[in-house]
Amino acid sequence: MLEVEKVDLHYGAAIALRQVSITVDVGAVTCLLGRNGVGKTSMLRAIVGAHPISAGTIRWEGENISRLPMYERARRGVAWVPQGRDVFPLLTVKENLETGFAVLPRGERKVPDEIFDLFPILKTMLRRRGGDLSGGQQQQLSIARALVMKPRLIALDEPTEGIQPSIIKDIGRVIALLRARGDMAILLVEQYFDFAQELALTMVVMDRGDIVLAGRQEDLDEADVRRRLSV
Amino acid sequence: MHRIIALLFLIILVLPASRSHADTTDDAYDELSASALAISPSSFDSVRQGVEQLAVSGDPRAAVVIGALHDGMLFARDDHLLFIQQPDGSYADARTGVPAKDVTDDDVKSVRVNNAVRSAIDAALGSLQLFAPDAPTRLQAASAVFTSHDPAALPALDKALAKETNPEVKRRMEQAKAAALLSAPDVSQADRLAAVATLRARGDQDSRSLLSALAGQTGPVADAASAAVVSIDHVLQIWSLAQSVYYGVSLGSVLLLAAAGLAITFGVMGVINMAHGEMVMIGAYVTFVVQQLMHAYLPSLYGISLLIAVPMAFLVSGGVGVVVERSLIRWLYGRPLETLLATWGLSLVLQQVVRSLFGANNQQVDTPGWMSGAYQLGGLTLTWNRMYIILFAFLVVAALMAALRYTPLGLRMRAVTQNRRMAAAMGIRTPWIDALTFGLGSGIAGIAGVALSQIDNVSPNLGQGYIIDSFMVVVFGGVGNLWGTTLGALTLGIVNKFLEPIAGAVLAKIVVLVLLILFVQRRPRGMFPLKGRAVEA
Amino acid sequence: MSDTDTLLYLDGVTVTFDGFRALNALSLVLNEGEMRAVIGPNGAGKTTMMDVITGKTRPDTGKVVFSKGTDLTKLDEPAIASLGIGRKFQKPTVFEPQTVWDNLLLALAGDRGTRFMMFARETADEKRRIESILETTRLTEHRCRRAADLSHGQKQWLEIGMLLAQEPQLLLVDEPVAGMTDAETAQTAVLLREINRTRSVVVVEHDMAFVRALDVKVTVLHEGSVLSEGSIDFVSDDPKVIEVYLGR
Amino acid sequence: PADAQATGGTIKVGILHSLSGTMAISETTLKDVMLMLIEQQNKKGGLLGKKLEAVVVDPASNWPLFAEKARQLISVDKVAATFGCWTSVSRKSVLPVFEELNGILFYPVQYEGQECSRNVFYTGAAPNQQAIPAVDYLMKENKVKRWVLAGTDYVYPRTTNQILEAYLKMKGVAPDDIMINYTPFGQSDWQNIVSSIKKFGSAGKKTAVVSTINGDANVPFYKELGNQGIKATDIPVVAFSVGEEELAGVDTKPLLGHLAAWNYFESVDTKENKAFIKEWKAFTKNPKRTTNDPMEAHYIGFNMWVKGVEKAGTTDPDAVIDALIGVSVPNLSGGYSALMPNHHITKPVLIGEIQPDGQFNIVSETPGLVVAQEWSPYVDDTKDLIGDWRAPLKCGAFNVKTGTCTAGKKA
Amino acid sequence: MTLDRTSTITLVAVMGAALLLALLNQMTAVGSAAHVPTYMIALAGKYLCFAMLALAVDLVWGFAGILSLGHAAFFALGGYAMGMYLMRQIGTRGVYGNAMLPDFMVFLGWKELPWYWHGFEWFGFAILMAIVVPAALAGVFGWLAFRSRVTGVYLSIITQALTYALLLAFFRNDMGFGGNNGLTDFKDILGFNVQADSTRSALLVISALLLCGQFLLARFVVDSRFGKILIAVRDTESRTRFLGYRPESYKLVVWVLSAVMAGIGGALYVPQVGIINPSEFAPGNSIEAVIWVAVGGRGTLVGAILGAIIVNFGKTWFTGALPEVWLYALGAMFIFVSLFLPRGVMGLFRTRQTKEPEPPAVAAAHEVTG
Ligand SMILES: Nc1ncnc2c1ncn2[C@@H]1O[C@H](COP(=O)(O)OP(=O)(O)OP(=O)(O)O)[C@@H](O)[C@H]1O
Ligand SMILES: Nc1ncnc2c1ncn2[C@@H]1O[C@H](COP(=O)(O)OP(=O)(O)OP(=O)(O)O)[C@@H](O)[C@H]1O
Ligand SMILES: [Mg+2]
Ligand SMILES: [Mg+2]
Repeated sequence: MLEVEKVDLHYGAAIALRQVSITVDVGAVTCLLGRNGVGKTSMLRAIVGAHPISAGTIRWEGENISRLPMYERARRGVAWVPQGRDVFPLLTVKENLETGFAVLPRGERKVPDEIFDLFPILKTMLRRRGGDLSGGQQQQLSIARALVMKPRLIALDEPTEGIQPSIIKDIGRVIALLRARGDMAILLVEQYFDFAQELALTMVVMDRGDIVLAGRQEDLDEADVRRRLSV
Repeated sequence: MHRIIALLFLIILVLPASRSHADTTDDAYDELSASALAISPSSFDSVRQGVEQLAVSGDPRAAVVIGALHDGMLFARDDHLLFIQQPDGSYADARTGVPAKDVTDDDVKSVRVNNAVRSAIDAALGSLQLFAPDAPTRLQAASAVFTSHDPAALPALDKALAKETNPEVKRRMEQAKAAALLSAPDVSQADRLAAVATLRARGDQDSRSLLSALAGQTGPVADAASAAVVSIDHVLQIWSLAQSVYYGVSLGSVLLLAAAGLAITFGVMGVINMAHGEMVMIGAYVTFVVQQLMHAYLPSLYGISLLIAVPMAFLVSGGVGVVVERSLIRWLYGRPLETLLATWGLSLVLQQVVRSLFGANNQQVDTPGWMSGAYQLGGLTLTWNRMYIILFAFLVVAALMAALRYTPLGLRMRAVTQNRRMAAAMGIRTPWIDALTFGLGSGIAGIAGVALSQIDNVSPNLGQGYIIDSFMVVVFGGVGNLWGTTLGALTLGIVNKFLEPIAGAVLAKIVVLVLLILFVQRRPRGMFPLKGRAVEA
Repeated sequence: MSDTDTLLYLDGVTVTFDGFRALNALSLVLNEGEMRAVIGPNGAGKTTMMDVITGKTRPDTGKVVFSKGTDLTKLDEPAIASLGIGRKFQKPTVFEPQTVWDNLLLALAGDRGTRFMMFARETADEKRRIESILETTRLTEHRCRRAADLSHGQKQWLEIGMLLAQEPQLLLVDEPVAGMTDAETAQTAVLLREINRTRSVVVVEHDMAFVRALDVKVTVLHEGSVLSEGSIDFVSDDPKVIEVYLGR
Repeated sequence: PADAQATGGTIKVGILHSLSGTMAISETTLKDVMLMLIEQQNKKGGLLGKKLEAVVVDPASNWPLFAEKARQLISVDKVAATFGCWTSVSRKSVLPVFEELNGILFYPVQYEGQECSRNVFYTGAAPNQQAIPAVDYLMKENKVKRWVLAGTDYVYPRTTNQILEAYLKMKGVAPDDIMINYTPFGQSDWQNIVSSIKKFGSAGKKTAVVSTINGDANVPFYKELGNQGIKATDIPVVAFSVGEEELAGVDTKPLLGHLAAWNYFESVDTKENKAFIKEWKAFTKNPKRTTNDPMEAHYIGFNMWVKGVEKAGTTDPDAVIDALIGVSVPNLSGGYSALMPNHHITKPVLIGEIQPDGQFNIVSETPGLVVAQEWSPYVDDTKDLIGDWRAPLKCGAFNVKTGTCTAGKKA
Repeated sequence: MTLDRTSTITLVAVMGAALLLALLNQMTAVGSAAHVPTYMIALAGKYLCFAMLALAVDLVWGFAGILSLGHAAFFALGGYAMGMYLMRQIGTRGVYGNAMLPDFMVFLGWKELPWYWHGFEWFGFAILMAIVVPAALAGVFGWLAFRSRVTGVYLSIITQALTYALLLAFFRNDMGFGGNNGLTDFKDILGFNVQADSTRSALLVISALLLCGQFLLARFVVDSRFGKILIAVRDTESRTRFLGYRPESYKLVVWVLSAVMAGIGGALYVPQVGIINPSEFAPGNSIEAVIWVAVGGRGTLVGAILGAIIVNFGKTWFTGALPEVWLYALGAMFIFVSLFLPRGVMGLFRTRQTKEPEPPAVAAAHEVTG
């Protein structure tokens, strides 16, 4: 279980997160919603360690990871699909996937076949450089790369951005599958409400660095949520 | 002043005496003592003449005496008696070889030689050693006679040729004989023509010069000689082309070695590493220190000191690189201008550290026997040290390429340098990888230092001489591409070496630079640019 | 404005990268004043098509004719931009270290010469234009922030704003609503239709709700050529499109 | 003008040698030897009853910085005399400063001549004190008929070669038998050049190389010579800028017999030299430190200055400059060097062959001391010039034909 | 154009200091406590010339992102133009008394003045050349390079190749610029003795004036809309093209302007230091100029001036006070600045919040490595 408690995050003098707290359960999907610039990405950055927090604690599987460097968190099973994809532009698709091996024991360093089932396009483009892929292909690579790490917590930042509808459906199915396996905590940032609604057990709505609404989906009023997402 | 007078006096005194002896008596013992008398330590001229007379005498002891002179073991007493210093430091009478117990270091002075004497010694030893038991010595002797082409050696040559069985030595002797014949006064035309043919067949620069001396005259021999010169010129031209390529490749390999480390720290990591040259310099100093230590503690293995210096230099320079990365560079990722500033500062400091430790002077790094000299392949002179450097450069680069491309470490290095944050998110220990990468680049630079110590100064400024060239090579080849670096270095080397004879060393360099500038206009990202969306965006 | 006035005409455009055909003899006609939605699977070549039109990528074969017979393949990017073709990139690209205001200022239509720029002063008219664009893109309160500090979605908006400031004749918009909330998506559709009243637009999107809201002719690309073309209802019923793109 | 007496109990001596940059390799030693000489003088009780104080600055092999530092030494530190510079350009750079501020510079390195300033004392060799005797030696001893003049492309080699070329032609050497080659500073790849020397030398006539290659470039040059197997018995190389110091960086075994011409060698067998070497090794606490020619020049120059000051009884530059002419002090090769009216000194010329231990075997020595020709008699424009700083002439470039002083007149 | 406070302070400080030094040198008696020795005047003049070079570098590097590792070439060319004028002024006062030929030509046996030396007997022509030659070289080089879209390190390295090639060329005695010794032993400028204290004081004040002028010009350029485009070009060159700008034109304009600024700096430098020789072209010199800017603070203009003065003052001071170990001191200073003053000395008192030269990647880099 991931517990974020009263976390503050600053960019220079500007504050992006104010005393936010959420929990993400293993075997469940938690969905983070909110308009542009409210701090969703900042929240994920705090969790994976891409930006230092200025107050609060982040606990993963009981351990306080809030001061650990990013790669130590990765080694504890935290994976991240960043907004903007961040594939390694000059590594081939294959090499991009293999970067995930760093956290795996020697014997398990193999790209699972399911990944190619899910993103068949990657299989045909193994030797192409990551930076040459189309936007959507890069997004797929980014998700695949995180899955290679066999994470126990995966933080996805708008994973459907730029992806064709059929594959969005596939991704939805995969997330559902992972959720069903029950050994992974999934934190999903999503603008695409319908997609979120289908998958999420709990929903968290943010506004201006604060959490304004949180709870299990069935407990929340959809209209209220939607209202907070519009301007 | 008094020395000069004494010298003149001696020459006047000794020369007529030795002449008359040579004319009148056949007694070898007297001959020798007379010649030996001529070897007065005060005058080079008299020493030279003494050597020449000794050589002509054919006395069996002559070789011993001349050999001792050659090795600096011949000493003279004030009464002109000569002694040969034995390996144990005692002296023996040069004429008889009988130990001279009463002679001490204070009684005698070493007989000094100069170039003229040395030439005479070589020529004398040449004809004396034509009968040496082992073939290599005889071969050397034949070459010496060829160089001196002194007609006086002809009788000895004839004798030696009659006995010679080794075909290689025999051929060399025949060439020597031909050379001597051409400079001898009355030789039959047939013999001279045969000699010209022999030299033509040899076909190198030396033969050409012997023949061209004849070509000016008239007569059938001269005609044959000029024809031979033309044919030799033809062959030499082709060889000289090959020679230029060799020079180019060897210069290229030096550039390559110097640039290989930079291809990592700058090409892969993107650190504008102004201290790269100093890493090279450190490698060269490690070589020096290793040699000193081995000289003191392991003299038996001194011959392979360079082989030991290679890993040591890698470790030391690499170690310095790791320390530098951990303490300095790591704070500066993503801020290329600060790395420029900091590494420039670092390079000043490193230079001064070395200057304080070792002094501003050059340090002497020895070239082991197996690396000195040259191998003659037809008309091609392949210097051993350069050949080893070429080989070494390619090995290093091949190893580096393999490491980067095929090992997990290489993959991580590339991932970290392309997107440090994302690499960390993938669980790669970025600080560790950064330090290793910088250490690797520095270590390779250190290895380059070992090679450069063989051809250049080992001084605190060593690195400065290569830093600009290294950056040019990396950029010319295309940043981040080791293939490009390799081909870039070779191209620059070869172009330079082909231009040099035409334009002179200075202009050649200028032309290469201008060509480089123009080339970059055609290919703004080097020979092997990284292509694709990622770079163009 | 008659339907027959062709604004942009792609004829047999082929682009290959190391032997891979990203565009395969693509032909497409866009009329003056038209808005066209282009959809298609990831890697179908939509972005590449925009690259070809804006001069970023040179096609191997084929022609790209703009307006009254100008062949765009012969021109470079600034020349094409000066003809009145503006573009929003798939991944938001703005001038990060500069303020939102300056970003818009630089994008404003006008003289691009060095001499003009040296002496140009902000006019009241320019100020008004920028204010109104800030309004439209809801960035008014961020006007003085560095573009680098904006969130992903805010950068998307800024780039749309820059496109508006440029006042081009033809707008090429690559995935404008990626990362926007549903409400914003709807607004963007409205905005684009508004723009389309005076200008021509090519929109690339994967968000079918958005495409539907635009209510224009849709071209479906697949493997570098046109797979299907027609109204949104027509193409979304096309089994080929469902097969490769929409999924079941 | 500098007035050392005003500074109190010490007389300051400026040391203007690069301690960093490309020239540090040569110049650092000169700074050390100056410190030693000053220390010794102080042990002897100083000068005019005052202690000498060294002012060391680092012009860092940067020529404009030389001028700046010279100005600092004279006008801020108020030194009584400065010992410094190595390259011609550094001397040229400081020359106007010394003339403007009326300082005294002792310049210890062999140089191209064609200069005669009132404020500079040239204790190194002029071309006729080094180059010509060396060529004579090779002509006589080795019967050399063909010459390669190889140098770094700057003024000293250019002038020396110009003079040598004229001299060789005068001696009947055909133009075809002279090859001139220039290389940039710091040339490190000598493959082509060495091989072309080899080729030039295989034309059947005895060939020699006269090398005015400068500084760092020598080590790779000699390494390449060794590797391409050019032995001194085939093609001897005589160098004017290679001394014990430079050879310290090379494995000299393959270089046996190549030559150098200087006015001093460490191997000079005199009592004075032995004492000097001993003191030097003790001072530097390094039994391996070598000595060389410019060091001797400073040794001579410093002693001359001391004598000159004592003679003048003051450190006032004008008085000292006048007093210095005619001063004569022992050199290290067993004779006395005198400071001539042209501000150059008389020197013996020695020719040495490189030995395996990096020392020189002196194979020739001029019978007497050679007087410097500051203006070359082989260059048309200067053949009629002489320098004479004695009254009444007081001129650095006096044309004996026209009887006019063309330059360097000081009121 | 309105000036911010830092700029105003800088202008006043530079002008004031120069005037004060010159006055104290001229008006007070030698030996009085207030007297400024000529040595200081010469030093200050030299620093100001270096400041012009630094300003030129900052203009292209800080604002157009062109890291020039060859800017000293323009400085040296300007210097040579002035040097040639000064050489011609020597006239018959040279060692050989040749009215036409400078000493080194006589010395190398030249009989005639090479064509490119004609005209330099006129001051106006020399000044024109000090501007035109750097401008022309920069123009040709820039036109080629920017049009071919040579950017980043590739550009940096070819600028270095350029200055290196010039170094070698000027170094050749056959070129007719005095070879390694360069041009020296100047006598007078416009009839005034270059060695005279009053000339030196005047040169110092002129340097200060020109530096201020250059600073104002640079400030004007970067504060204009042109400057904003430059910054856009610096960071996202390709994006500006899609907005219809031609980055190559913009770069070329500043590049040439900057070369001219450097050339003027060089022209003033030569009479004050009394020598110009090829080592001014040495790549190390250009790198040092970049270092001055980095020390002062890139992209601030004021920082460039400060950096040039601080580093050169440090050098003067260290080489005199710590001759044996000064490289440690200087090296340590550079390392210190890079580690602890990420925006250079100007980072200490930053006022211009909006002019942010740092690329955004910085923040990201800090996050993980920190
Ligand atoms: N690197 C940064 N430096 C400074 N401010 C930043 C930075 N990144 C984001 N911000 C600011 O922090 C706030 C939160 O940004 P964040 O990226 O977390 O938003 P978001 O919810 O992910 O938005 P979006 O849906 O647009 O991606 C925004 O106001 C943004 O402008
Ligand atoms: N430089 C390149 N080298 C190799 N392949 C490339 C290059 N540029 C593009 N491609 C390939 O061309 C195809 C078309 O890419 P493009 O970006 O046009 O697709 P797209 O239709 O925009 O896709 P998306 O919807 O994912 O953005 C992709 O398969 C991509 O991998
Ligand atoms: Mg976000
Ligand atoms: Mg796309």
